Amino acid sequence: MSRPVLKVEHLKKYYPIRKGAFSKEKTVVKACDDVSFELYTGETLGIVGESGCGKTTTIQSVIRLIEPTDGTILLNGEDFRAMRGEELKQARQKLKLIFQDPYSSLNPRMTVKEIISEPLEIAGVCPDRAERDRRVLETMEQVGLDPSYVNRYPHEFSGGQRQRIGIARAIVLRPDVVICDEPVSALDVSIQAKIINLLRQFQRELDLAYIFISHDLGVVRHIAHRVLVMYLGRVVEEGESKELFARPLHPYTQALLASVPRMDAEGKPAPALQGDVPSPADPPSGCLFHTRCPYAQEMCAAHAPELREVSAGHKCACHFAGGLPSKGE
Amino acid sequence: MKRKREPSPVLTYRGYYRESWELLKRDPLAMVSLVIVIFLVIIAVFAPLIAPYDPDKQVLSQKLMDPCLEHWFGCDKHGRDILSRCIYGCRVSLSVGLVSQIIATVIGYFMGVCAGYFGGKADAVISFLIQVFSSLPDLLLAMALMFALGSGLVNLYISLGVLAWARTARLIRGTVLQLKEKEYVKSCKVDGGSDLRVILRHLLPNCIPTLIITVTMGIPSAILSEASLSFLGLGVRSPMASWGSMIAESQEFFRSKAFYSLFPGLCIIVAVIAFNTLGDGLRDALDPKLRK
Amino acid sequence: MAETVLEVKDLSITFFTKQGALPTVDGVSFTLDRGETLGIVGESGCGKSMTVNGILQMVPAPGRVTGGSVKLAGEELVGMREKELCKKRGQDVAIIFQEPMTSLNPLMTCGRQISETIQAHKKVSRREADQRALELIELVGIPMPEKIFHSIPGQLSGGMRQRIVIAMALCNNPGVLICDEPTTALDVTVQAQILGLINELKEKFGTAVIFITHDLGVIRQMADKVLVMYVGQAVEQVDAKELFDNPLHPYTQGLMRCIPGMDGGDGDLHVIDGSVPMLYDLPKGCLFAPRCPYADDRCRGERPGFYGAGGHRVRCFRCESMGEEGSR
Amino acid sequence: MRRYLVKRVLLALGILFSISLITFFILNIMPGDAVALMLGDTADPNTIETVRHNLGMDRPMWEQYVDWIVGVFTGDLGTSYFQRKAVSDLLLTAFGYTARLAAVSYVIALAVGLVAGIVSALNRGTILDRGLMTLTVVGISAPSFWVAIILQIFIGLRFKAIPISGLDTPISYLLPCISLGLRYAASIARITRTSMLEVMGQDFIRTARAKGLSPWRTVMVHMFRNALVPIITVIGADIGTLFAGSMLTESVFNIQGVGKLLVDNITKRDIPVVQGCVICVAIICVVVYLAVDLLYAVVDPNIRLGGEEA
Repeated sequence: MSRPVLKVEHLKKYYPIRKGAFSKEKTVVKACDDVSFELYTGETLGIVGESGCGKTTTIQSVIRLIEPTDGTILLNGEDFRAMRGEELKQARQKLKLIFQDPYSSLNPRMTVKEIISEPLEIAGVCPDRAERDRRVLETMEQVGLDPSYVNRYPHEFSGGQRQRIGIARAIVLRPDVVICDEPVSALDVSIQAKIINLLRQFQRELDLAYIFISHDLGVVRHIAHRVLVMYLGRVVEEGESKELFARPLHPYTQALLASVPRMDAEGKPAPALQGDVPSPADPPSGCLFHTRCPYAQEMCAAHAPELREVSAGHKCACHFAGGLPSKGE
Repeated sequence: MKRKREPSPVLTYRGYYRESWELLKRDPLAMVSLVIVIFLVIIAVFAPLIAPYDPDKQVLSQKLMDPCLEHWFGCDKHGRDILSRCIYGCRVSLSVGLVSQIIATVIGYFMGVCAGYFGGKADAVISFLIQVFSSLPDLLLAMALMFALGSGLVNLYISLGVLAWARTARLIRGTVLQLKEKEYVKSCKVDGGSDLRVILRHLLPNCIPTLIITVTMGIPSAILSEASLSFLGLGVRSPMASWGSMIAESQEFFRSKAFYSLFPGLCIIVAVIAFNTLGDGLRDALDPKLRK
Repeated sequence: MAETVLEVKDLSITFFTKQGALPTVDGVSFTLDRGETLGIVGESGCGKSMTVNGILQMVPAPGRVTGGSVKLAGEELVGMREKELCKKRGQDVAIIFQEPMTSLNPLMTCGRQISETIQAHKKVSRREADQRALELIELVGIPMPEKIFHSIPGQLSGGMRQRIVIAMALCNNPGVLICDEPTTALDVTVQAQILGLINELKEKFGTAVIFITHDLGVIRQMADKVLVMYVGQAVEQVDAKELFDNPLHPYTQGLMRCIPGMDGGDGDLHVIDGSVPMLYDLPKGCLFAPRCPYADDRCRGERPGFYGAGGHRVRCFRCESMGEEGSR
Repeated sequence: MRRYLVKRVLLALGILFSISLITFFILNIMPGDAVALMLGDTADPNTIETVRHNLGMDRPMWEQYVDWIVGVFTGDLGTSYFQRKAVSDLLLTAFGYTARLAAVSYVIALAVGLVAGIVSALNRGTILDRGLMTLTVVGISAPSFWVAIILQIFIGLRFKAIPISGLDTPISYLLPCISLGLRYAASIARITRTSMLEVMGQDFIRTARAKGLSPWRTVMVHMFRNALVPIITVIGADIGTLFAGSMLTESVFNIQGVGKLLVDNITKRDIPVVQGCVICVAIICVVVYLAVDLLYAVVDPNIRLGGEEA
């Protein structure tokens, strides 16, 4: 395969917090710790994990909505983190974001036309107003919105239609990478299916690369080619989607998969994990998962496992990866 | 590359302000107060045409004259027509309300946006200033300022305007802090939009309802402050007519001439109630929380 | 036959708004036996939450229960006086709401919120009530119950809060427990814990459960029988196993097929055409007809009743041949 | 909690210091010269200069300020130009009147306002609610000094038993307290109603009802307690303005309080007295705000336990 369109290496985002009421001692919350991945054209990378696992921090750092503490981001081989000014603005055209909430992601005081044409205006790609309007209408057509609604306000649309406006805004500049932050979580299943199909269709037609964040494992399995599993800011497992879902290596991934209530299997729910996710301000020693892990040994509390390749393209951060009974399917 | 279109939306929505106006029209109290406000504005603007007499002309023979057909509200201790003075007083009150609020809004919006949007040190300094200015009662600070600047209409504009900024700034700061977290602001930044663009295209239009409400609610409190200052002799310069100073003049005659203080007071109440009720109505009509 | 604890018959709730009278819930009927779990499933706005508000007689204005009956242990709740209803709520029927973050009073300690519920229905001293509350906190699997007893909700995680809400709901050992999307706001691993807990306690106390959710997977795990709702109406009612093996209503079928499965194929997902109709603009015939792939002229002109056999009730003309099923 | 406390106290001190700075400079840059006013039009420039020097008014402004602020900490607020009395003594006598007037007015206003607000919220949309809310609009709109005069005319002059000036007998509190308390009763009623309605719509109230609690318990324990935070904010802001408002009431009813002292001396340009009054009110306001911040922590355990700002 060719060069990755987006390459992220050792990305870190730490937030300093004060420890006690009066102590000067500061500690850091590692919201995103040493995350690396590559993304190729036409590919979808899924990121899964429970709330607070750092999925959102990771992508917001990648897109520089928040400045990462450390790490490298290469967009089409160029250093995205080092970019400033006009160069950054041009680079941003290649990297777009779709948000979760179709209600707060559209400015209520702007019409659909203004919303979709804003990226065009900022990028300054078509100074001609008529040309800009033509592209807006064309994009609306593409995402399945009636172009005659071009002068309406977001309030007039249903959740699914608003998400289509969000998608139109993201693809109007023909980006290379689109980051989808839980784009279907707020939608009902029947609408969710339509949006997922639409995203897949664009991927085929425009050769887009997606980073797709979701807590819904079924959706990720369906749309992603490769998957990262995150826990407390760290990647615990990474692999091809089919392989990872069929043979999960990390005990956390196994528990996650076992917890999903499934339509096809009868049976009473059996909680696979006890307790809550530990506070990120006071993370466990050694392997972050050892406090809840059913297989934890003494060494797990002492040493943090490295993310290592267990089989081709399948990485896992567990001392016993490969040696554990597979709880997948 | 055509998709099957989504079915047409069923809701009809005609823009935020049209919709708010429709809501406001359904509120009878707000409409009545709107009419009164318009009426007051007309009186203030066309005072010289409407007033039956010269407000400053002293006719000694008419001293403390009871209300009658020629002088509906009676005459004051210098024999000046009270109705005419009330009409000219309307000018003072409304102009003080409006001008001071414009000053307050300009300062307050600027400070509020700086504090809310940029955060950090700017926020710390501005928030502290807001707290300092809202710690002392407005009237007391206004008295001190009027004491330093001397009485007069322009000084009233300045001191009431300068003191009212803190309230506007606090509200705008809060609104901006909320708006900043909205995903449409983030997506503008992700697209590479400049801070100026965010402030003008995204923050300002969404702050306007807050500004409309603060101005409408700020005018009556400015009117009350002006009346209080003039009552204490720190407001307009005599012989200029102000509702507050007219009440002050009437005080020594309260045993015998009840009408003297009654009419200017009623003027204040009507004006203040009208603006307050209109403000309530606007708040209900503009509040996004009450909308879907 | 097991003892019936709740019988809902033709429950209708109408909202009187500017757009007219909106039939939010339209003729929903079911019975619930001791120890049984009924799942109610449907998309947002289908009236599933309003149905439970109707059972508790807590329909918010401008809505009103406009017909039908709700019999709790043989006693009619529709039309009952508020004072009597207060005695029923929390005592004979309890509810767990969706949002654990907001459904607890943020200023009151968790323990007190449980013990006040006990005191509202039993004449016991504060001390006894607190003691019982402490036992309950332990029962719902919270470590360090003493500490949690004195905590306020703001200090707890979502899963913990939902456990407190469960303890509160079960403190008077109600005959019926209503769970209104209790795990929607939680992560999957915590969801599995909470679902397990509800099942465990249900078996322990023999409580009948109404479980509302939009997640068919959860229904599969929890429910003995299922009621599928669409725009205020029940469209299919049957035993859980039968529903998943043999869904008959086109809406149920469509719903099941558009969920990306854990082992599904890679093709495009199945979609249901069109969108849910608005309550003020309902189609004349079958409510699902405009989106139904099998709809014919009759479907568009006439509302179907219930058809089916063997306890499988379906609101669809295609099942007419199976016979009429008035009510069970 | 300790961090919250310390932060609040430091903030309060900072605010107080800034206020003293602002007011001192505002009051001392006025155009009219007190000495010239004091000595009359005929005084010759040399005499004026001597008096100015004796009073220390020819020194640089910041030096005067430092002197004054040091004085404030030691309880010495200077001497009145005209009355030749220590400002602190004048203030102490006056403060008694103002405190009594303000306390009685506010307690009554608080009781009336809270009850009216709760009743209004629980009967939302009824005639009772509309009636009460109309009254509150009138209440916040009527200037207190005018209400005072109207009360004097229509009650004071009618019923001879009710005095129209001074604050000596219990009955003499009646009119001043109504005129001063009216707007506070109204504003408390309004915020109580709004705040109650907001809480009413929240999920935990639904939970409380679903638990089968009695309506009384639901309202008082669950709704009112949670509605308190915004009400306390308004109360805190009110107590500050109460002292400003009493200026007007005191001058109408001729009560020798702090307000009257300030108003009388501002026209005479007796700066030490004016400064004393202002700093006195400022201290009270800041102390009240501090008390309110601490009260938040009492009412809302989230602040107490979190230790961070709410």
